[in-house]
Amino acid sequence: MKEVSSAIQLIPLDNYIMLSVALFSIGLMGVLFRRNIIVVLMCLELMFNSVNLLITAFSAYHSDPSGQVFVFFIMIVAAAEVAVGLSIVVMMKRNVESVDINLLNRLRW
Amino acid sequence: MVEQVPYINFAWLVPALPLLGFLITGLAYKRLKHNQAGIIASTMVVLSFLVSAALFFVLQSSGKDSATVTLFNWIVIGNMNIPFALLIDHLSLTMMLIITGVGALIHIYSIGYMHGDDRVNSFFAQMNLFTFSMLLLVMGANYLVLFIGWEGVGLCSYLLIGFWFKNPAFNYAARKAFVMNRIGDLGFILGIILLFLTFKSVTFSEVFSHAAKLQPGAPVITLITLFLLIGAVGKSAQIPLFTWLPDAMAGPTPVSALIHAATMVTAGIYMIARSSILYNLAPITLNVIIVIGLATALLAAIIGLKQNDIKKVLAYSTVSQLGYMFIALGLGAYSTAVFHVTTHAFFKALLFLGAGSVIHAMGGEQDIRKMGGLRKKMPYTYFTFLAGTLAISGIPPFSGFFSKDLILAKAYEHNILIYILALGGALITCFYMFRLLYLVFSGEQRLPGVHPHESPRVMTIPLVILSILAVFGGFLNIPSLLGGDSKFTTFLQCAVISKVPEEISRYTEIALIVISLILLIRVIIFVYWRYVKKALIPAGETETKPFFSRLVYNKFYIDEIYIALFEKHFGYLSDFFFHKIENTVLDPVVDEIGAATSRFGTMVRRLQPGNMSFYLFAMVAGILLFIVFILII
Amino acid sequence: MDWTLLIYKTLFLFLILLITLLVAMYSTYGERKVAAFMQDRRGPNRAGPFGLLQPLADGLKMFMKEEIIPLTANRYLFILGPSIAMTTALLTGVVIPWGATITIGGREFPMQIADLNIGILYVFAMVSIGVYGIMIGGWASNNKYALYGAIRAASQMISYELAMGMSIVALVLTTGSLSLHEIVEQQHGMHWNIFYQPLGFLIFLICAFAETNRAPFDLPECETELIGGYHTEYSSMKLGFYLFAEYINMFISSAVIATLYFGGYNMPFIDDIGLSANIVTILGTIFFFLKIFGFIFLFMWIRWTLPRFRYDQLMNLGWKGLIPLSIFNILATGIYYYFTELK
Amino acid sequence: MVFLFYMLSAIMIISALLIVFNRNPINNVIFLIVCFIAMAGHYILLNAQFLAVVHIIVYTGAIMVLFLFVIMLLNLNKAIIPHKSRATRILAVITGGIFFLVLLAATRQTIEIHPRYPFTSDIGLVKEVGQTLFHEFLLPFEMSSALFIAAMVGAIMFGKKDV
Amino acid sequence: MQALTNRSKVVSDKKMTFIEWIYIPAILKGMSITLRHFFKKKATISYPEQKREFSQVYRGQHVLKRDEEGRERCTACGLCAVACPAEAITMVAAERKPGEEHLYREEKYASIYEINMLRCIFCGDCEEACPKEAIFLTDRIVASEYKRAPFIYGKDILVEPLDLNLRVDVSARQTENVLKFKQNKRFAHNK
Repeated sequence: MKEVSSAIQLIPLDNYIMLSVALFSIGLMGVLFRRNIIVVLMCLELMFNSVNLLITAFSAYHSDPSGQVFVFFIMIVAAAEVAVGLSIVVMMKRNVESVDINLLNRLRW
Repeated sequence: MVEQVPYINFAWLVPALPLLGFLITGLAYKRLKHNQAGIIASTMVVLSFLVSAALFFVLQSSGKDSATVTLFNWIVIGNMNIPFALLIDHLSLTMMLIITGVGALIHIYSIGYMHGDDRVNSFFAQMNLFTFSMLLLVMGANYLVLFIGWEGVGLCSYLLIGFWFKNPAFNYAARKAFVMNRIGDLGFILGIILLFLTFKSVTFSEVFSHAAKLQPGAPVITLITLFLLIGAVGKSAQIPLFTWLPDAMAGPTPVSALIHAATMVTAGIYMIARSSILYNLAPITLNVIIVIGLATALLAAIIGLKQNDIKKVLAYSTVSQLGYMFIALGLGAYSTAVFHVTTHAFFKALLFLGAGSVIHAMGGEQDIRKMGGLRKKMPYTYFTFLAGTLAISGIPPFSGFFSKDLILAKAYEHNILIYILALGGALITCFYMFRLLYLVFSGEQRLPGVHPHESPRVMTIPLVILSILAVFGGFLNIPSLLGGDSKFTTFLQCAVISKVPEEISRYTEIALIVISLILLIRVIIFVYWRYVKKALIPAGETETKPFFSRLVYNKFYIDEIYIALFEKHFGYLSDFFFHKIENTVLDPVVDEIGAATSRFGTMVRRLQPGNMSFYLFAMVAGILLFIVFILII
Repeated sequence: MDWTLLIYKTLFLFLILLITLLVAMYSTYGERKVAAFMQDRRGPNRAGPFGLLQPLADGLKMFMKEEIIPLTANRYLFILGPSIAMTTALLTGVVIPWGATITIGGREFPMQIADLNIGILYVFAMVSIGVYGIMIGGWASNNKYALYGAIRAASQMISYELAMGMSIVALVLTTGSLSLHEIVEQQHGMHWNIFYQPLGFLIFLICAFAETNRAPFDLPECETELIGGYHTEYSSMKLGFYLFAEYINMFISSAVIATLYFGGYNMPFIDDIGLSANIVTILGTIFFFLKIFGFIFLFMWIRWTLPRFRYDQLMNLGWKGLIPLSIFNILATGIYYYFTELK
Repeated sequence: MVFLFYMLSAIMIISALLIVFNRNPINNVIFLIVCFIAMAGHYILLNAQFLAVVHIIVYTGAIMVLFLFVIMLLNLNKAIIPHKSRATRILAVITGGIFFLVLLAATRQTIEIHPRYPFTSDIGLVKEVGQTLFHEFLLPFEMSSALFIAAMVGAIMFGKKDV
Repeated sequence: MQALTNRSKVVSDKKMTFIEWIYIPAILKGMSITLRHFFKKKATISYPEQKREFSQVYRGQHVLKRDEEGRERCTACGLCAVACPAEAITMVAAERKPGEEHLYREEKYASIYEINMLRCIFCGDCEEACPKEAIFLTDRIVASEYKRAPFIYGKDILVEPLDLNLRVDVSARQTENVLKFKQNKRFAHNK
């Protein structure tokens, strides 16, 4: 286990920041890009996880476990979100026979 | 910090048990079968009584005068800290024992009395809530906790007077009681606020220790005590706020017994006795109290002479007795007042319960002109009622004698005029009580078609116990004249600071007793001659009566005067506010605000096309702008 | 880098792989034998003595069979499915302590490949990935039976993972460690966790049956309703992978149960005999394998005793039976430790 | 180590891009799984073993199975839904790129990190995480269970046919 | 109705008791049953090595009998083919040449006699129809084959060998009763 810990010293934190930001941007792109609501949800998960990774990296570099606890909570929120989101997707499929995000346009005046 | 008395922390059980009973019977009122609610409620009160008794012995054996039990910090704002605390001292213990003891008996009695009523579960829930509130009232260690109890009993009183809410008259009575009490409460709140402003605390001990440093007769103290007095007047049904109490007889009889005779109405007495230190500093207020008490005692007694409703008679007698207590308070003989509260609780509860038993037997009939000849049919009720009557009339050695005689003695010492008037009131009391007794129990039955019968055991046993208390309750405080040692007075001395020395000269006292005894016996003989020998029946509604008699029969038209004086004018005022101010000024303004918001909303909603992609883009753009903004700054 | 250790670990890894495959292979034989015996038959007895070469023959047959990929199937996923199933099945064996430490020439060789301090969770994670093999395979077949099997498998495994996880939580409450090695060490002698967690064991056992898709929880592949379930369209060695993965899973589950609840390689009374440490270790490993075989036998025994659940019964048992029960178990354990340890 | 980092990062970014640009939802799910497993590798590199395993259990083992499940149930295997219009797509890519640059610029400005605690490699272990979780964050932890209940009830309500 | 077995139980949907509801005793009971069977004597035998005893009236592969002097008894009368419900028997009759008296008992014999074993249902009607006591069903089992053709048995298989030691024993089928029965002309098929 000692070898692994040296990894933190070998890799600068900037790399993790860059990686997370890249993943976040890709996720965001997907959210804007895709019309399939399930894929949009998946891209949201990706964004969540990029944040998780960043927090974990900070926590590791800070030597402070509370960052990891936060990741834990984010996971919980993500799980709850997915449960509700997917049930909404099922509902939508059942009602409008499609999962196209552009069909969800009832939410207006 | 006072060193704690062992086991005293269990004091919270005393109010908590009735509260538990209230929660059980109140929340599960749909599931409980006919008698279960009553049994649960009664058990809770009996347990509460046992705990109170245990507390009594604990406090006695510890040798301490008082103990404070802080349950939790209630209001903490800045450096103001009002704990939710219970004060256990001799005064509150006395009251606790009365409330739980008499309350338990009345609860048990109610099982029989309320049997078959379809809202019996609600009844017991409210009774328990009342017991809880009353205990909170007497156990509170500061004016705020006391005030909670004060308001709680007011609420329960309202609920229970209007218990049979299908009758609009009863509802009216309940409302009247509530409004009257509110007037008193307003004064009480003002008094508490003033107290807080003056002493920066509402806790009894701190207030009293601060007050002791003030000059006697200081205006602040007078003002405070007057405000508090207004509260006490409202709660204890004194002139001018007494008219609600006779109307409160609309509630079930056990309610009348518990709330409007034994406990709640004595809250004012208790409060003043509790604040005795403050009142000792305000001689003006004391004089006001004497005047009010005297006037009330006499007025109510006179009205009681001509009443024909069995419960109304008792109600006016209650008002009158409360007047006596006020006299005692005004004389500065607080412990005497509390002693009278105690004995009054016994015999008045007894009388009310007896009356309830009679009403129960008569199938709901309350007019004494239609009763009569119940002695044979209801022996238990008769004898217990007789005991109560003797007690209230002040015949030795019944309990009323000891307490009333003490008050009279004090009055004599203070001012002979007061004494004469008070004695007159006592004689009138004796008159109408025996009138009631004879009309109800002697002679022949005057209402055809009813077959009275003795009440069930569950009702007579409380009656018997109460009658024992009413007979022997006076021995708690045998004056030294009769070889006693005034135990009760001594007991209360540490909690209640009396103004006057409690002893007067022995010969005067004997003389006073003899005088009052002779007069009382003459009155009784007169009543016997008038209502048993001549078998006079009071005139009915329609018959013409002499002026004074009519005046008394109609309660001096006080209700009507109140209506003419206050109600009408308030009605005009509210009409004016409603039509002129609200309809023409306030309403349009409010409407315009709503309409403007709505118009604005119509404009704004165009921003919402309903397209998710658009929203997402907008959101991302917003975040981007935000970050860029932060970066630039 | 300690080269000896590295070589040893690599060798040991291969050994474990070999043993796993071997055991899985002979489980098929055992299964058939047990089935036959319980049905008063004799089972395979022609290939080799007592039919011992039967698994080889079966394997050979699997290899020789024609490889079919349906035209409408998704080619890559169709191949990916069995691969994932096999891989995840094999990955689990890494954290299981197969024996205590052997000391040769002053050098210690632990009979465990990786002593993770989160060993249980690792097992759990691998099991949860295992669902994909079945789901992807079933979906890629583009066949309604296969899809049904896949969906059944997914929902079944997710449902029972919850109860399994919670039964493990109760176990972890008693052990205070997630490391399998430590858990085994704690059960030294006769302090097996089964005595402390009987209810947890029962729940874990039932969930293990469900997770390995063994009867009476073999709905994903139940022949009477779904032809072959998720592997309806599979043939040749890809089918073999699925079948094999199931037996490997069974072997690993038995090992995990034996490790968690039956003391792993611990034997009662072994300390009293006074044998040398290495011999004790080897005996322990043998004993461990005996326990594993016992559980494999239990798996088969139950398969040939109990009828298959109906789907709603399965879900009822999982959600309304086992999960509340395991929560209760956690609660009871927690309360017990609250009152015994916090004095 | 560095090599591992770059390899995992490459896997993650490529699979992430494939999620966005591949049109088959099932493939998307599988790429996301790959991405998540690579992320678990990152966690292990960062010494957060517990997190890595929990990540696999929660994301790969539960959440993605749900996704797969829904896609299978709704039979979305054919890419029936068209992409958005070309303009939108280009706009999306541009927005993503700008976002990347801006975020990068923003994070570039972060101050240098001064660890609050002396460096240890133990913070990712169950013990440490658990102690932090149950000492400092007990209330949020309990709240999250309430959140879960709410989400569960909500999901069931949505899933019911006639509500 | 009388119960078919003594183990039948009346099914009812009464509410289960707690013990029944947790199912574990029932499961254990079932497992004990299977375990008991695990150790029971197996019902299977290894067939080719071991054989079960056939009953006396078992009807297996046919045999065409020779008489005591080794002559074929069959005269190709065709009654067996007529009687065969599965139409499995075919034959071609031929006249006995001089000098073949030691081969065939009568003047007429079957030059070809074939039974299609895939069609034969082993009813034994041919045996009963035969007036010459020539064809019998024996306790031998028809061997399995990979193709269909070998199942058409010719005389080379059906006729029993000359060697007296290798003759097929059909005495179980020719008891006194059977012979007497065959003599009885009251039955139509014996006419």
